Amino acid sequence: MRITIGALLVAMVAAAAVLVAGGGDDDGDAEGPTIRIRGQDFSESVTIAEVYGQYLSARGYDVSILTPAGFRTEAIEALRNDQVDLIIDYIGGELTALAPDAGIDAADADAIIATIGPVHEAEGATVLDYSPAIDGDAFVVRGDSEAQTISDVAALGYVFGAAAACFERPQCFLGYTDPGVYGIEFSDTVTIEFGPLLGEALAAGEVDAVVWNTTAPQIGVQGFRVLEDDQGLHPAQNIAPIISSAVLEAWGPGLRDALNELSALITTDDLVAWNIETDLELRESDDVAREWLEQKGLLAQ
Amino acid sequence: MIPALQASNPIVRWSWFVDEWDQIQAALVQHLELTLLALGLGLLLSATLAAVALRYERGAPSITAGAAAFYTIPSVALFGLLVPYTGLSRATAVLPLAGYTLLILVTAIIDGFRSVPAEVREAASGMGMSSRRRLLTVELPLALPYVITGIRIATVSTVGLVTVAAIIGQGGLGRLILDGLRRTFWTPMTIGASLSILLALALDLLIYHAGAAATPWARRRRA
Amino acid sequence: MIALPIAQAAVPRGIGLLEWLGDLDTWLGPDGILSSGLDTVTLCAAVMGTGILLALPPAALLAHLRRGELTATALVTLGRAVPTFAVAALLVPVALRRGWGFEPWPIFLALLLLALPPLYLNTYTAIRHVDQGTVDAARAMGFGERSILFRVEFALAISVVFTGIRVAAVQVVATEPIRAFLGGDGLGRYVRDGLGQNNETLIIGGALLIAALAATTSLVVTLLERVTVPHGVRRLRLQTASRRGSIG
Amino acid sequence: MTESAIRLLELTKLFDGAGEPAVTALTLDIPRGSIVALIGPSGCGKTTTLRMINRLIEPTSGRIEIDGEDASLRPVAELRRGIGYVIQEVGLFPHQTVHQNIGTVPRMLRWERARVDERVAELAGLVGLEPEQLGRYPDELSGGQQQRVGVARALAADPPVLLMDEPFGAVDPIVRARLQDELLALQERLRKTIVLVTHDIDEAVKVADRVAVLNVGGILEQYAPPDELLHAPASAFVEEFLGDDREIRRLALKRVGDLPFEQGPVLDIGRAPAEARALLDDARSEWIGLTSGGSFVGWAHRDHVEEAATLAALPRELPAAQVRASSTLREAMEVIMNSRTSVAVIDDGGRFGGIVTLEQIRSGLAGRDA
Repeated sequence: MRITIGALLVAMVAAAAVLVAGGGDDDGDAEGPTIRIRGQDFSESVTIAEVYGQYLSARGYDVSILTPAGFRTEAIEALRNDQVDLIIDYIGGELTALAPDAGIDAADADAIIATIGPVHEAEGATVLDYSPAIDGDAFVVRGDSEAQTISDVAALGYVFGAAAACFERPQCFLGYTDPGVYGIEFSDTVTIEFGPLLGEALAAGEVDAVVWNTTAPQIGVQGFRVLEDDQGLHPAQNIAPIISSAVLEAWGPGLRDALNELSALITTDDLVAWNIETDLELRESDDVAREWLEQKGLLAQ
Repeated sequence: MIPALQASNPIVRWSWFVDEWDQIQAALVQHLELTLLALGLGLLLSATLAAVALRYERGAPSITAGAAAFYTIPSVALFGLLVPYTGLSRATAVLPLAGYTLLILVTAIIDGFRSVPAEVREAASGMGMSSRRRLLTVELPLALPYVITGIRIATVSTVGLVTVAAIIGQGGLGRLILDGLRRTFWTPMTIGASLSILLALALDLLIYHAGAAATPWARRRRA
Repeated sequence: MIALPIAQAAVPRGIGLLEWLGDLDTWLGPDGILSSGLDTVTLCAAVMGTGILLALPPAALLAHLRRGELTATALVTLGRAVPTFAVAALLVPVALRRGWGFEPWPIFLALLLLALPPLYLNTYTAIRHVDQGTVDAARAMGFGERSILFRVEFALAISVVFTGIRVAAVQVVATEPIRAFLGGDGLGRYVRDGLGQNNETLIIGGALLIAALAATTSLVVTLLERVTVPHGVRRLRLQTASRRGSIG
Repeated sequence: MTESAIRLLELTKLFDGAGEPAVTALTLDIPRGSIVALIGPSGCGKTTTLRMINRLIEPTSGRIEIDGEDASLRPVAELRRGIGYVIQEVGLFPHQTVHQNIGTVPRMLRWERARVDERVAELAGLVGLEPEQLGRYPDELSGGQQQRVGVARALAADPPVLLMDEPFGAVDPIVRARLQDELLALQERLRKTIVLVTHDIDEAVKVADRVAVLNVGGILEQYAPPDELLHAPASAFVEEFLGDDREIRRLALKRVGDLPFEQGPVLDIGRAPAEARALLDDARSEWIGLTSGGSFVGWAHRDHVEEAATLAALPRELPAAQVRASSTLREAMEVIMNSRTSVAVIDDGGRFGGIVTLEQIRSGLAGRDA
C-alpha cells in the first residue's frame, strides 16, 4: 500500500520531469530550422499568424504555429529570447514601443521602417517589407454622436474608455488630452480590456468614446463611427513580418521573397473580412486563413 | 436594442465541439500537464519546506507565513513579472502555480507529521527502529491521509488557476476561455470552463480513491 | 490597432519601488492608493457580508440535521474548481447588455462564488463534528434544538468557522484585483497599468499592496475571532477539520 | 539471590535547563528472571529510569550494565531490539494490522517470512488473541486487546528483558486485574527479566518480586520484596506512600492455602449426635459444620443438635462465606466480613478444605514469614 502511493508520487514526478525536458519539437528538416510563429492575443493577429504560417508550410518550410499569447511587449521579448522566430506586427505600434521619441512623421510608413529596422537589426531580427494592409487606431463613438472629428469631442464632456496601455501613450490618451494636440478634457475615464468589451461598453452607454482598431468589424455592425484624426496623431499601422535574422539566413533568400510576396497580397479589406469571420461569424482563425489562401491559390504549390 | 451582432451564439455550439476536438484535446492535455508539473514541483518544494519546519520548530511559523504571503500575490501580476525573465514559456506558468500550492501542501504535510501520536513514535524508537526507517515505515504512512487531503485541495485549485496561465500562452483550457472572451463567443468559454471543472473533479476523485487504497487502515477513521 | 508600448507620463519607467511608494501623490488623490484601497475594501466587505449571510445559516442547519454531507463536499469541490476570472469575464458582457454597467455585479458575483465554498465547508464540518456527547448532554439538560444549534454546536464550532471566514476573506482580497481588468479599478489598477505599460515597479508595487491588504485582512479576522470567541473554545480547534477537507 | 540481569550503577540524569536531577545516583540490581517494579509519586524519575535502560534517554552520569556489559557501548538499535518495550498508550502502529504490528521486530531482524508468521501465531496464542484478530487494524480492537498486542509485539523477538511503563494504566480495573493475572501466568512460563513502572501500589505488590520505591528526584527510598516493604517501611516517606492500609495490602500477598490447616467443628452427617455435642463443647462453638461425602453441606445450631436423633435430620443453613485455598487473605477477610460471621468455609471444587477464621488471618499477618 505504501508502494502504491509511493509509485504514484514517483510517477508524478517522473512525468513532470519528462514534460519539462520535452516540449521542444525536433527540427528534422535538412533545409533549415523550424520557423516558430506566434500571434498576439486577439483574433486578427491570430489569423494573420495562421495565414503566414500555413503559407510558409505549403511552400515546404518547416513551420510551427504556437499558441497565441500576450501582446506586443511579450512578442518582442519572445523574439529577443529566441522563443519565437517570426512575428507579424503593426509598425506604428512597433515605433512607439521601440523608439517613442524618434521625432519622425508617424504617418510615414517608410520613415517608421527606417527607424525601427536598425533597432531590430541590432537585436538579431529583420523587419521585412510592410504590407498595404493597415489596421490603425480608431477613435470610435456611437452613431448618434455630434462629433465628426476627434477635435469636436473637446466640447462634449465625454466619458472615455480604452485599454490600459492607451492611457500612457503620446499617440493615444496623452495625445487626446495634450493641449498641444487635441486638448480634450474627458469627464471620466474607464480602463477596458481590449476587444469586444469596448463595443459592449460603448453600446451600453457606460462610455461615450473608445479607442479601438479600424478593422474591428463590430464598429460597422453596431452602428458606431470612427472619428477623423484631424490632428494626424495616429501612426501608420501597416502590418509587417519581423523575423529572426539567423533563421532568415539559414533558409536563404527564398524565404524573404516568399514573405514579401505574401505581405504584398494582403489588404486592409482582407483584415476586416477575416475579423468578421472570426469575431462575428465565430469561425476559427485556422479555417479562415486556409480558405483565404486557397482562394488566392497560395496553397496549390 | 442591440442588433444581432453575431452569428448564432448559443451557450454551446456542439458542432464546434466536434470540429475543434483536436484543439480541445490538446488544451486538455496541456492543462493536465501543467497541473501535474505544478503539483510535482509544489510537492517537492513543500516536502523540503515542511521538513525544515518540522526539524526547526521555531522556523515553522515563518515558513507557513511565507507560503501564505505568496498565496496572496495575484496570479496575473506574478505571470506578468516573470515574463521578462522566463518569457512565454512553461516555466513562467509552472513556477507561480507551484508556488500557490505551497500554503496548502506545506500545512498538510506539517499537520500530517504532527498528527503522528507521540506514543507511536516512542514505540518505534523503543523497538530499535532507525529514524530513517521510522520516517518511512511509520511516520510517512500515518501522515498520508493529511497529505492526500492537501494534494486534493491543491489539485483542484491548481486546475482552476491553470486557466489564468492562458494569458502567457500556457493556459490549456484557459486558452479556450480567453479565445471565447476575445470574441464574445460563448462556446469555447463554456467548454473551457466546464472541462476545467470536470478535470478538477475527476482528479479529485482519482486521488481520493488512490489515497483510500493506500491507507486501508484509515477506513474507519475516514468514516 | 492599440499598441502596448512603454509608459512615459504618470509613473516614469525606471522609477524605484520605494520612490513610488514614498511619493505622497501615489497615496492621495482620486487615483491614489488610499482611494483605490477603499474601493477594494468596500467591495470585499460587501462580498464577505453577503457570503456569510448566505453560507452560514444553511451550513449550520444542515450540519445540525446531519444531512447533505456529500452534497457539501461536492458543491465545495465544484466551487473551488470554477475559474473566478472566467466567471467574472463571462458576466461582464451580460451585465453590460442588461444595462447594469461594468460594476459591481459581475465581479461581486464572481467573488461571492469564490467566498462561499470555504465559508460553507468550514461551518458545516465544524458543526458536524462537534462532539456528539456534548450535544447529547445538552439535550439531556433540556436544551431545545435551537439552543443546541446556537449555544452548543455553533459556540463550539466558532473557531473553525472563523478559519473559514479568514480563508475566504484572504482569497477574496487577493482575487479582487481582476476587477481592474474588467472595467473597474480598486487596488488591482496598479498591476493592470503596470502590465499595460510594461512597468515592473507598478506590477510589483501593486502586488505588494494587495498582498499587504490580504495579510492585514487575515490579521483583522484573527483579532475579531479573539474578541468574539471564548478562550476555552479557541483551543478546541478541530484537528479533524483539516483532514476532512476544510481549509485552515 | 540469583545473578543480576540489569545493574544500574550511580545512575544520574539531569535534563537540560532543569535545576534538580530527575534521577540521582540510583543504584539497583535487577535479578535475572524476576519482576521489579519501580514505584513512586510523579516526578520520581521512574519512567526516566526505565527509558535510560533502553537508551531512549541517555544518562548524565553513571552506568547501566546488561548481562554485565556496559549498555552505552552497544549499538543502540541492536540494544533496543533485544529489549521488549511496552507503554501505557501501547503505541501500536495504526496503519498496520495486528499481525504486522507483532512482527515488527522480527522483520527488522530479517527473519524469514514463514518464521515471522509462525512466531506471530505463537505469540497471539500466548497473550490470548484470536487468530482472526490478526488481520484487524488496532482501531478495531478494545483497549485490553490492544494492550495484549502491545505485549505480544514486545515479546516478538524473544528478548530476555522486558520494560513496561504503566502497561495497564489505561484499561479499566477489571481488565487490568485480568491482564495482571495473565502477565503472571506468562512470566511463569517465560521467566523474563521485567522492569515495570507503575503508580499503583496494589499492582506492584501483586505482580513484582521486588519493589523499588523512588522519591522525587529519583532517590531510592527502599528496595525490597513486597511483603518486607509493607511490613517494614524503611522510611517515613515509604510509610506515607504505602498508606494507612499497608498492613491490609499485605493480606493480598498471602493465600488461604498458606495458613495452617484447620478442620474446625465439622463432622460428617453419618456420625452420631453425641459426637457432635462433644465437638461443640470442645470448640466452644454455637455452630457445627456438616459434610457429606467430603463436601460441605451446611451449618447446624447447637440448640437443634441437643434434641436431634440423627445429624442428617438437622435443619441446616448454607454457609454465608466460602473461599478457595488460592484466595488471598484479603479476599477471605472481605468475604467473611461481608457475611457478618467470623468464619469462611474453604471449598475447592466441591471438596471441603477446612475453615478459615478472622482470628487465623490476624495471626497469619503477625509474623513476617508466617
